[in-house]
Order: sequence, then structure tokens, then C-alpha cells
Amino acid sequence: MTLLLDAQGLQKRFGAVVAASDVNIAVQAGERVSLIGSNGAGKTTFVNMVTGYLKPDEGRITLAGQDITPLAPRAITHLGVARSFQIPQLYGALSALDNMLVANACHDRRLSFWQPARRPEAIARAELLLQRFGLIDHRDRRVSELPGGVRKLLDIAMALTGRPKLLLLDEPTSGVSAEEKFPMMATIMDALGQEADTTVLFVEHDMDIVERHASRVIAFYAGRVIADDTPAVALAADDVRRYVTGELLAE
Amino acid sequence: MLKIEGIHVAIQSVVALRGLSLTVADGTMVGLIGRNGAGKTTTLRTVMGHLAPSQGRIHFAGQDLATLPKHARAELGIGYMPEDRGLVPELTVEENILVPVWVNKALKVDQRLALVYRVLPELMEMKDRRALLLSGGQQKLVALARALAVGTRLLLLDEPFEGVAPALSKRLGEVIAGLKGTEISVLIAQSDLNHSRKLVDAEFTIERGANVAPGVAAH
Amino acid sequence: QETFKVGIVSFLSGQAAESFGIPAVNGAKVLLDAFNKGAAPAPYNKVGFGGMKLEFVYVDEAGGATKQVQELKTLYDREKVDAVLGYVSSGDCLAVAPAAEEMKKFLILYDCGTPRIFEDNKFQYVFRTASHGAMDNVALARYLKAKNIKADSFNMINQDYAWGQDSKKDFAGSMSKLFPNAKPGEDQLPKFGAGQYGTEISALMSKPADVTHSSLWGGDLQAFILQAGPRGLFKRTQVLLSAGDHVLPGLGDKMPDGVILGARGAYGHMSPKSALNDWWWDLYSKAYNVYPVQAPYRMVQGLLGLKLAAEKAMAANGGKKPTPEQLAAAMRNSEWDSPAGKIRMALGGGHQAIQDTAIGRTKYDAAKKMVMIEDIVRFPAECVNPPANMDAEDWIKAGFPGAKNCP
Amino acid sequence: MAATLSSTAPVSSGQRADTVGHGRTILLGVGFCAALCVAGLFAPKWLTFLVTMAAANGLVSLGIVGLMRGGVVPFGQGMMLALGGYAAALSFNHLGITDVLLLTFGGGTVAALVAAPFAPLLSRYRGIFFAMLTLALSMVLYGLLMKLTILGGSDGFNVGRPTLLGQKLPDSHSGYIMFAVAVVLATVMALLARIYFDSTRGLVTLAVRENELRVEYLGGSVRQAMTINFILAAFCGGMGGALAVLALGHIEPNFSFWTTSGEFVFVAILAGWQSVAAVFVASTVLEVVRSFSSAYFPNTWQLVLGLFLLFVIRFLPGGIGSLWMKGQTK
Amino acid sequence: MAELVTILIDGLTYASWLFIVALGLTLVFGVLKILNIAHGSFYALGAYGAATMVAWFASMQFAPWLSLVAMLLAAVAIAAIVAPLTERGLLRFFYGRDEVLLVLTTNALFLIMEDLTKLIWGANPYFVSEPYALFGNVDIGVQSYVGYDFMLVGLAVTVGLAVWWGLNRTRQGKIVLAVIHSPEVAASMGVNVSRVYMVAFSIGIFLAALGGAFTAPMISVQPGVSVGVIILSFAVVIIGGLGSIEGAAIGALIVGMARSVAVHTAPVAELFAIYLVMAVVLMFRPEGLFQRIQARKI
Ligand SMILES: Nc1ncnc2c1ncn2[C@@H]1O[C@H](COP(=O)(O)OP(=O)(O)OP(=O)(O)O)[C@@H](O)[C@H]1O
Ligand SMILES: Nc1ncnc2c1ncn2[C@@H]1O[C@H](COP(=O)(O)OP(=O)(O)OP(=O)(O)O)[C@@H](O)[C@H]1O
Ligand SMILES: CC(C)C[C@H](N)C(=O)O
Ligand SMILES: [Mg+2]
Ligand SMILES: [Mg+2]
Repeated sequence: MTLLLDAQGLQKRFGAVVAASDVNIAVQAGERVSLIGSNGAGKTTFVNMVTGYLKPDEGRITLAGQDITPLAPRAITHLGVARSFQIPQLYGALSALDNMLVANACHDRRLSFWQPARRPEAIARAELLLQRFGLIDHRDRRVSELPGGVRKLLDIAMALTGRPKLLLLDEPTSGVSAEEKFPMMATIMDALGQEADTTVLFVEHDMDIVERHASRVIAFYAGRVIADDTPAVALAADDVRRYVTGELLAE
Repeated sequence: MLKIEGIHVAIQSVVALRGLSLTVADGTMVGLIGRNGAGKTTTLRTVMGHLAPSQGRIHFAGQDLATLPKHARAELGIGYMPEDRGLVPELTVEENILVPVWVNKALKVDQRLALVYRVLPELMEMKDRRALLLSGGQQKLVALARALAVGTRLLLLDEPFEGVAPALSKRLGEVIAGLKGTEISVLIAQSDLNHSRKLVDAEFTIERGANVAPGVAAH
Repeated sequence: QETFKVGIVSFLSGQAAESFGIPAVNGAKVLLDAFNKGAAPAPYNKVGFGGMKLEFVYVDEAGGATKQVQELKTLYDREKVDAVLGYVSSGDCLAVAPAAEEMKKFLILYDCGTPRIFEDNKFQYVFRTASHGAMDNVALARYLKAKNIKADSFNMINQDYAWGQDSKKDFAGSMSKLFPNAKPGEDQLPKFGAGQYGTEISALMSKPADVTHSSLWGGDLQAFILQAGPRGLFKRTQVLLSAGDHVLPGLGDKMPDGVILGARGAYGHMSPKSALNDWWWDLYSKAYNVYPVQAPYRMVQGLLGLKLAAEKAMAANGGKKPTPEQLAAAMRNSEWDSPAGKIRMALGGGHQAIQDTAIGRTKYDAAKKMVMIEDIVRFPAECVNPPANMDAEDWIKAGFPGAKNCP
Repeated sequence: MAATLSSTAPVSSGQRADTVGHGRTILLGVGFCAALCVAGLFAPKWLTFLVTMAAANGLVSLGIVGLMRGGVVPFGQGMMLALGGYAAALSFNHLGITDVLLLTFGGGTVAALVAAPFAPLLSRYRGIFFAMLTLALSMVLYGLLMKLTILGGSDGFNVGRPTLLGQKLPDSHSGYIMFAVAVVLATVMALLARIYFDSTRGLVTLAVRENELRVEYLGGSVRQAMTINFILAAFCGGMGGALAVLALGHIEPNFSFWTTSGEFVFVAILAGWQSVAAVFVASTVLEVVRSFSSAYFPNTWQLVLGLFLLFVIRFLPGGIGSLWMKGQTK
Repeated sequence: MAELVTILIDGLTYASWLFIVALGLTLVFGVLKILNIAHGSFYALGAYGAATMVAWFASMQFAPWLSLVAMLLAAVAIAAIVAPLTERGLLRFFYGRDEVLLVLTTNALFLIMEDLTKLIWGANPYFVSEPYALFGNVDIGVQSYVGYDFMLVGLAVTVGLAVWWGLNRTRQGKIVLAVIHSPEVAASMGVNVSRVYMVAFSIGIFLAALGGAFTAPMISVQPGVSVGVIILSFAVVIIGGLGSIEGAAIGALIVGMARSVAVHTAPVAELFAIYLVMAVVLMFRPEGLFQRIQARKI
């Protein structure tokens, strides 16, 4: 096992709010880590810091030994980190296919002034991913008109085009209907399985999904990590049961 | 209380609802269940007057809503919690809750606040924080509180549990359940049944903008 | 029956419309009527142009020089006008003159002031039927001399475009010849159409001077007077306005007394007594209930010149409608009487007019409710215009050679 | 005038007509251009001149459309017009370069070179702030041009008749030749623009307009895209300026005044961002409307123009191009 | 020293009327998201309205100081009649459209109003200079100022404070914020959004007209007065940050001072001093000095 992501002593405050307080997280290549926590615990903030959208007030983040703390999202993306978003970030006026083509185009770092974006091989590649995510029926629809769940999937599919080493998913299943959640998560994990050893961190509120798909659980509360263990152990911890799953009454 | 009869709604050129009907009886809790894109949000937005049905009618407490301007619904005692929360980032939590109370002459600020804080005491400690600082889940809570503040007769809740951590979603469930037996009726739009199964008296399933199996809920 | 079509270009909108464009166009309208009825006094009493009915097309000059070049081409090519007479703004004149020349079409500039047009270029088809701005500034300086007004120091405020720049240059040049000891002070160049002059007025007042020169015109001049009056500028310095007459009817008692001003010719209250002038004055004031100021005067003098040139050309070609070349030949070096006196196409190879002018002082007449002009001094054309083949600037620098019998 | 009716194929569901062949586009463009050149032989002079100016102005608006595809609209593109125009006019008068093609490309190049150092700075701006910063820059240039007497000062100066490939333009046909040159250049630029808009880079530009954050998160550089578009727009604007000056024979600081820029923006919006041909159609339409209304309603032409603008904005929100490009936006 | 005082006073008086006008512009943008080019036309309307009103008051032999009331009434009348007409009759059909498209819409409105004003009031200038003398003169060193100018400074401060207080310290203001953020949600909460729009637009237009009415005594009211004002007030609100009241105040001061310094020390630079300042401010603060809070995106 090799250490892929290493966050040490992350601190982040927004005014009076502590969004990260001495967060230490190390992730080995190939792990499937679920981030859980109450609302406002700092999960998204953690993802934002890893991907360079926010700079930690203190602390250091390394990716495969390289310090990525000062880098911007684009640079970090080029190092093989991709993410999806709690609120899907798509190109609303473009079709689903075009969204995928943009993802493709951006991934090739040398953009061309004359090579058509809609050339057959690029379309084929985009369609392959759409197919894999069951989105092919929506290929030509303007994405601002797509239902929420479909947008979520498209958001994730775009994150995957670059064949990332590390994939961060922010609540991939929230807002997705109950029947579709599990198949969808299965789809994502399948799609990942076909890309070699992608490491995944996913933020999740549904404990069934956490139990089924995570090899490890990190629980947040008020900016702190309150548990970091296998799902079985972490979900049984008192703090987690009190603050996250609500199985114990908060004091 | 609320009666929707065969409404057809198109958003731009996309037909989102095709002949949907549904009733919320006085004092009951009704679920509107459907997959993503089935038309739940569209239904609620149509009730709130943001979309105009091309066919069909919507009655509330015997009144045809089609003739009313958008803002008159709140006055009738309908509280709406939009899917994307829709808080005003510059305002504090308490001010956000109060916006509908201020514009409604029939409501008293003190009373409504007291009610909201009684039902959702965790809001007390964040009442002076600006809404922009809240996390997604916290914002849901505030949006629910705001709907409660004005919704004296009917609450329209759009995916109240989406993106909410289990602990909080339990709380939300309790709060909503606590409304049972009061004069307030509730319509909850949901794609995920897990949270609301136990809550609702009746359930309407919607698929591609039309009813599937209107029926009475199983308890 | 053939018609002779003239494009009339002047400001119909914007800040120059009220005091220039519209009075000028109004002047054209009454004259058109009089010409077509054959009602003008001799030698202008033929119907239309030598029997041809006259027709005018009006175009708005607002919108910048580039637009004017485009519009000019349209007038000739699409509207098929036989001549264009227009342009108040020097900027527009500088732009359109070469365009007309390039198209070999007949063009009369009736109002604009910059001397550069015929000094920097040789034209075949372009004429200006009124004196250029050097006259107005030389006349102001000469007036100071004639009236023995103290002018040991002078400030200036002029608009920032050809007219303002050339005016200030010519005035400063004339001062250095006629008042070698006068010290120049503030030299403000607000932009055209600025409207608010509070700051500029402060700057002028910070450097007190005996006289203050300005070539402002139109709405700018009115605003300047309204703002400077209450601040007492007119009491602290003798203000000289090179083209100020046109604001008098509008301002009425808001115009301070004792301001020295010109009209860019012997126009309005400074026009000479003559039968032609009386006829014109009546014609205009009956139609519009106000007396004609400089813009309509310049319009009428341009149209009268054009009429004579057209008729002369027709006499030479056997009564056909003259070509631009024939018109130009007839106009070149010609002379005619206008309500403001004799117009002579003496400069720029016979393409640029000179004329007499006058300068006076304002005095509000409460009984007539009208600003009158007193202490008028008349200047023969030669005193205030350079001789043929000499640029205005050089002529001033050389100390006005050839100027004789000057008051 | 130019270019393609549709190469970005409609995104109608299920259809697969969306791979691009440049061939058809180019053919269409060349055909159209040739037809127009022939038509010009029979058109009255005022019309060929009007189209010449429309083509020159259209080039400026084409640059704006390129920027609009990335979500920003410059309100100072008159600056590029002025840069190109002054470059051409000064080279003509002082360097003795008289070839219309050389001057036009020179104008474009100068504008692009001047724009280049500003481009990275401007790439940080969005929305109304981009619009206003470009406006401010163009107004600073306006101020400079007004004051620099060596550049003609406030009234500008005149330019003689250009040559073409070493040939003097004959009196009788100079207007037509300028027209043909303008039409050919506009066609070439329109075709190049079409190819660029359809390229991967072009698509990323569209993505930038929709969601910058996501572009960065996919590894694309928003600022690079904006920078390049700005420089390209400057090049187009400079070419337009040079052409306009040569056709008009006159240049003045007003080229850089904000109201001038406003007209180019109007044309760009009138055209919409989907079709390049629409830019030139829109430019011609505006010229026609303006020219006729100022001739026939000298006292109320602004009213007529205003009503026309309102009508277009209200009933053709996607621009003229949306009449035949039923594309990306449904 | 005397020069410095002069520069400051000139800058301040120039800033005052500009602020009143720009405040209206920033308000309309803040609430309706419309950068209103026709704002200058409403300024002109205010000036024309004042010309008509003051003349009428004078013909009724009212006391001279009542001409101030006349000017105020003119502004109120325009806000009460023309503004709702424009908003209901035209602008509301364009709500929610792209910012730039709206700029063009108002540009069209501007063109139309230019000619309409001319059709109504003709091309002749109107002079309303009586009120200008009401406050006498104030002599400072070599300078003599008109008291009216200082009155304008007072008016600007009053108006600015009133609007700031109304937006930030009252419920109405907070309701307006809700509308700004999301008209749809606000309507769902019972806010009468179209009324808020209409009122906000009318207040904005009132300010433009007020600016016009109170500058009328200093200028000759005639076609063309609208153009210069537009771009200046744009500069002000851009420097200050769109939608910000504090920003409009600082922006107006900056523009006023920049102009004043240029005119007094380097008249050549007057033409572009303002734009230079604007460019420099934007370079350091890309969204102006006071930026609006953005909602969290991710
Ligand atoms: N850009 C920001 N500005 C101000 N406060 C912020 C910002 N981002 C996050 N916060 C605050 O930091 C805290 C952590 O937020 P974060 O979004 O990371 O929570 P989360 O765990 O993702 O919650 P949720 O499950 O609701 O999405 C919250 O209290 C939030 O209000
Ligand atoms: N702005 C829009 N433009 C066009 N079509 C839209 C728009 N918004 C929604 N639709 C369409 O209307 C249909 C119903 O959408 P709606 O948002 O009501 O679904 P929903 O049941 O609330 O889904 P979700 O669970 O994802 O929130 C969908 O097919 C969607 O594509
Ligand atoms: C006083 C004015 C008649 C001057 C003229 N408008 C010009 O620009 O030359
Ligand atoms: Mg989160
Ligand atoms: Mg929904």
C-alpha cells in the first residue's frame, strides 16, 4: 500500500465558525473512504481544501508526496485529482454530450484552434462514459432541463473522464430517489472498477450506502474528526451515534 | 384543503406535468413521491403560482388559486420550503425566518418566532448568524422554520430531507410528525421514501408528470 | 420640369440643435419658400434656381464625423442631391470635405470655423461661404485695442476640438501682436458638451485676469454663462465671446451686461442696414417670432451664393442643370451681396469666403425685454481676414500684413 | 459577407448529424462571397458602400461575438477599431504603405499587439465589470487621441485612396473594389471564426461562459481562454478599423468613444452568438435601418432606431442567428 | 493651500449632484439588475420638469423659495408617473434577461426618450436660474461660490443617508434584499415582488429626476443634457461597486475629485482622468470598492 493523500493539521475558520480543526487524514491508494458527519461539520470544506478551492489557514496537504497546499484547482486536477459537487456544476445551456466533450477537451491539455470538438472519436469516447452511467438517453438534452438525479450522475461522469487517481465525491446520492440510489452507487463503483485503482473519498449521509461501499469511514463533527475506522467500528462509536446518525440522543 | 385537478404544465417547451391530480385533506400529511424529474418540484411551484397550468385547476380552501397573484398564497397560510432553500445570504437566520411574517399583516412577529423556536430550538443559537455562513443542512432547517412561520394552514415541503445527515433528518422528521393533529396540513415532495413512509397519511406517486397510483398510505 | 435638390445638413438633435442647427434649418425653410415663389428681392428673384424648382433634404448632423461621411455619400448616391450645404461643427467639416472631393460632388460648408480646411487642402468641389474663425478672434483683439480696454493678462476657456483649439491659438496670437505685454494665464479646454463648468470657473477665478476669452457656443456657452454669472466672474474680468450672439435671445436678462461679443459676421443686432437685410430680417422674424442670429444668417448667405452660382452656370451651359464642375467654376472667386454685407470667395483659391464683421457689447433693454448690442465697431473684411495665399496663423504671426484702414 | 448557415448541427434528440465537416462550410462561404461580389457589380454605389462599412463593422462585432461566447461583452471595442484604424491611417500617411490588404492585416496586428499586455489582466473580469473596464480603457485611449496633436488631435485626419496589390484603384471602380475586398476579408475571417468556434478550444470557451469553476476543475484554464479570445477579438477589431478608415477616408478619436463601442455590441447581440454569418447580416441591417431612418425621419430617427432595437430584443432574444441556428439553446 | 481648498470644494460640489443621480442608478441595478442607460433621460426629464414647474410657480407669483418645492414636485411627478409607466409598460417584459441585453434595452429606451423629450419640450432651451440665487454667495479667498452649490451637497448627504437607512435598517429594506436574492422565493413568502420592483425603480428614477431638477438652475435645459450624465454616473457606480450606496458616495467623491484635480493642475488630463481612475480602481478591486456578498456556490 502506498500513501496517496496526506492531510496534516488542517485548520480552517470562517469568521467565528470552525470548519476544520486539526484535521489529520491519510489515505492509501485504492481505498474507498466515506466521509460522514452532521450538517456543517466540515466535510465539503475538507474536499474543498484538498482540491485547492480553499486554502487551509494552517496545515499541509500532500498528494503522493508532493505538497499541493498552495496549488490551484486546475493544477491539482492535472495531478490526477477529480471531484464531483454537492450541487452539480454543469454547463447548463449545453447538451449532456457537449458537457462530456468539454470534459474530454479540458483533459487534453493542448487545446486546438482548429480540431473540431465534435469529431467522431471524441464523441465515441464521450458516449462510452454516458453509456456507462446510463445517461445515453439524455445525450442531446440541454442539461439545465435534466432532472436533479441525472445531473448528479453527469457531474460524476465528467469527473471521471480524466481517469483520476483520486476521486472526491460530495454527496453523490443526495437528492436521488431511493430506488435509484443503490443502483447508481453501484454504477459509479462499477465505472470506477474499470479505471485502474482509483482511490475514492465520498461524502455520504445514507449509512446503508456507507456500509455497503466504504472500506473506511471518517466522521466529522464541528470541524473535528471524531472517528476514523472501518465502517463497523466507526458507526458504532458513541460520538458518531450521537452526532451523526442520531441513534443516541444528543446531550 | 388543497385540491389539484388534472393540471398540465409546460416549462418552456418541456411538458413537465400531464394531468396530475391530488388532494390534501384538512389536517393530513400527504406525500408526493416520484423519481428524479417526475415533476414534484414542478407541482409545488405550480401551486405557488410560479408556473401556470395550461389545463386543470388548483383549489385551496375552496378558492381557485389561478386568479390570485403569486404573493397572495402566503397570506392564505401556505408555507413553502423550496428545494434549494432560497435563503437570503445577507440576512441573519432570524431575519430570514421573519421575512414572510413581516409582509403578512395577520401574523405577529413574537408569536411566530416563539412557535418556531419551540419546535426547532437548535435555531436559537444560530439566530444571529448570517445565512450565508450556514452549511447546506443548516439551511434546510432554516428554510423549514421559515415555512413554519407563515404556514398556518398548509406546508409545502420540497425534499426536506435531501442532503441532511441522519441525526438532523430524524429531527426534521420529528418536527414534521409533531405537526400531526394540529390544523396544519402538509404536502411533502420526496424522491426517497425512507424518511417519510411513517409520516404520511396518504401518498401520491407521480411518474413523468402524471399520477400512478393514488392511494391511501399503508401504515 | 427639373428640380435642383440640395442636402441641408445641420444639428437637429443634441446640444447644438437649439442655437445652431434648428435656426439654420428654419432659415433654409423660409428661404426655400421664397425662392420657389420667386419672392426674393433682385438679383435673387428668379423662381427656384434659374427656373428649376428647388428641393431640400434635411439631415441631422449629430452623431460624429464618421457618421457624417457615411451620410454624405448616401445623400449624393442615394438621394441624388445636386449639392450639399451644411455642417456647423469644424470636426465634421474636416471629415466630409475630402469625401465630397473624392466623389467629385459639390459641397458648401456654411458655418464651421476652423481655418485649416482650405489651408491644409486644395479642393475643387468644396467651398465655404463664410469667414473662418480667425476673423472672430482677430476682431476681438482689435476691439480691445480700439476701445482701449485694459488687457495686461488674459485667461481662456475653449472647447476641446478644432474650433476651440484654433480659436484660442488665433486669439493668443493676435494678443501677442496687439498687446505684446499681455500675460496669458489659465488655458482651459473642457470637452465639447461638458455642461458643468463649476470647476473650470474656479480655475479661472484662481488666476484673476483682465480679460477672459472664450469661443464656447451653443448649450455649452449658455451653461457657462449661467454658472459663471452668479459666481461673479463677469464682474472680475472682461469676458470676450468670439461667437456669443446666438445665446442672447434665449438668455434674455440672464445675460450679463457689458460682455464683449461677436457673431462671426455682421449678423443679428450687428447686421448692416440694407434693403436685403430688412427683407430677410422680416421674413425670418415673422415666421419664427424671433430675430435671426448667426446660424440662419450663414445659411442664407450660403444659399444666396449657391443660387447665383447655379444661375451663372446655367447661363453658361445653355440653361441645363449644372454639373458639379460647372457649379464649382461659377462659384470660384465669385462675389455676392448677403444680408450681412458682401461675401467674397477670396481665399483658398477662391473657395473660402471673407466678409465684414462687427463686435459689440451687451446691454439688456428692459423695455424691449431683449439684449441689445452697443458700442459696435465694424471691421472691414481685410482687417480681420488674411489675404489670399496666406494662412491665418502665419498672417497673425507676421503682424497682419495687408490689413488697412482698420478701426 | 459570409459563411456558414449551420455547421454546429442542431442538438435534436437522437440525431447523429453532429460531426463537423469544414468542407461544406467553406464551400458555402466561398459561394456566398462570390455571389455577393457579383451582385455588387449591379448594386448602386450607396449600397456597396453601405455593405463595405457593414463588413468592416461586422468584423469588430465578430470579435465581440467571440468574447460573448465566453460570457463577457466588451463595451470598449471601439478601442480596437481606433487602434487598427490609426495604425492603418498613420502607416498610409507617414510610412507610405498603401496596400489595402497589408494595411488591414497591419491594423489587426497592431490592435492585437496593444491588446496583448492587457489581455491577461482583463481575463480576470466578468459581466458588467469586464464591460466597464474595457470601456474605461477605450476612453483613456480616446482622451489620448484627442490630446495628441501629432495623431491629428480631436478632429482626426484624412486618408487617401489605398492601392491593391500594387495597383492604383481607378476612380470609377474604387468603391466596388473596396467592397469586394471587404467582402472577401469578411468571408475569410468568418470562416476562420467558424472553425475556431467549432474547435475544442471553441467549445471550452462556451463552457467558460456556463461554469468557470467546472472548467478549472476539469483542468482547463479559464484565464487562458479569455486572454486568447480577447486578443483575437482585438485582431478582428483592428482589421475592421483599418478597413473602415480606408473606405471612409477619415479617422478621428470618436472611433474609440463609448457610443461607438455600443453599436458594435448591439450588432453582436442582434446577431446572437451562434452564427457568424448573422454578425454580418446584423451589421448590414443596422446600417440600413440607421441610414434610412436618418434620411426619412431626420427629427425622430433616434426614436425609430430605439423602437427597432426594442423590437429585436423583445422578439428575437437569441439574435438573428437564432432564426436559422436552432442549436444549443432550445 | 488656497488652491487645495478650491480643489476640494469643487470636487465636493461636483460630486454632490453626481451622487444623487448615481445613487438612483445603483439602486435600480441593485434591485432590478438593470444597468439603466436611460437613467440619463430621466435626469433630463427632471430638468425639463423643473423648468416647467418653476416657470409655473413663478407665473403664480409664489414666493421665490417655493421654487425649491417646485423642483422637488417635478421630481416626484416624474417618479410617480413616468417611472411606473416605463417599468410596467416596458421593462418588466425583459426581467431576468442577460445584464448586457438589458443595457441595450435601456439604450433603446434612451434613444426613444431623447426624441420624445424633444417632441414635448421642443429644441429651445429653458432657463430656471432663479433658484440658483436663493442661497446667496459664499466668498472664500479669491473664490466666490454660490450658496446653492453647498445646499446641493447637503441635499446629497440627506438623500444618501435616507436611502442607506431605508435599505439597511428597516424591514422594507430587508424585504428588498430578499427580492434581490430571489424574486421567486420572495414571492412565495408573500412579498409582492412587482410592487417592490416598481417602487425601487420609481425611487431610482426619482433620484435621477431629483438630480436633474436641482441641476436645472445651473444649466441650460435643452436636448443633449442626458448624454454626459450617463457615462459619468456609470463611472461612479462601477468605481463604488454596483448596488452599493456607500460605493456610490465614495465613487462620486473620487470622480469629483479626480476631475477637480485635473482641471486645476493639468487641464489636458481632464478628459480621461475619470476613466484612468476607474481603470485603476478596477485593476485593484475587480468588482469595485464595495462588493456585494455572493451566495456560497459549492
Ligand atoms: N465559503 C464559506 N464562507 C463562510 N462559511 C463557510 C464557507 N464554507 C463553509 N462554511 C462554514 O463552515 C462550516 C462547514 O461547512 P461545510 O460545507 O464544510 O459542511 P458540510 O459538512 O459539508 O455540511 P453539509 O453536510 O450540510 O454539506 C459550516 O458551518 C459553514 O457554514
Ligand atoms: N427550467 C426548466 N426548463 C425545462 N425543463 C425543466 C426545467 N425544470 C424542470 N424541467 C423538467 O421538468 C420535469 C420535472 O422536473 P421537476 O424538477 O419537477 O422534477 P422533480 O420530481 O422535482 O425531480 P427531483 O427529484 O430531481 O427534484 C423534468 O423532466 C425536467 O426535465
Ligand atoms: C461657433 C460655431 C459656429 C463654431 C462652429 N460650430 C465650428 O465648430 O467651427
Ligand atoms: Mg457539504
Ligand atoms: Mg425536485
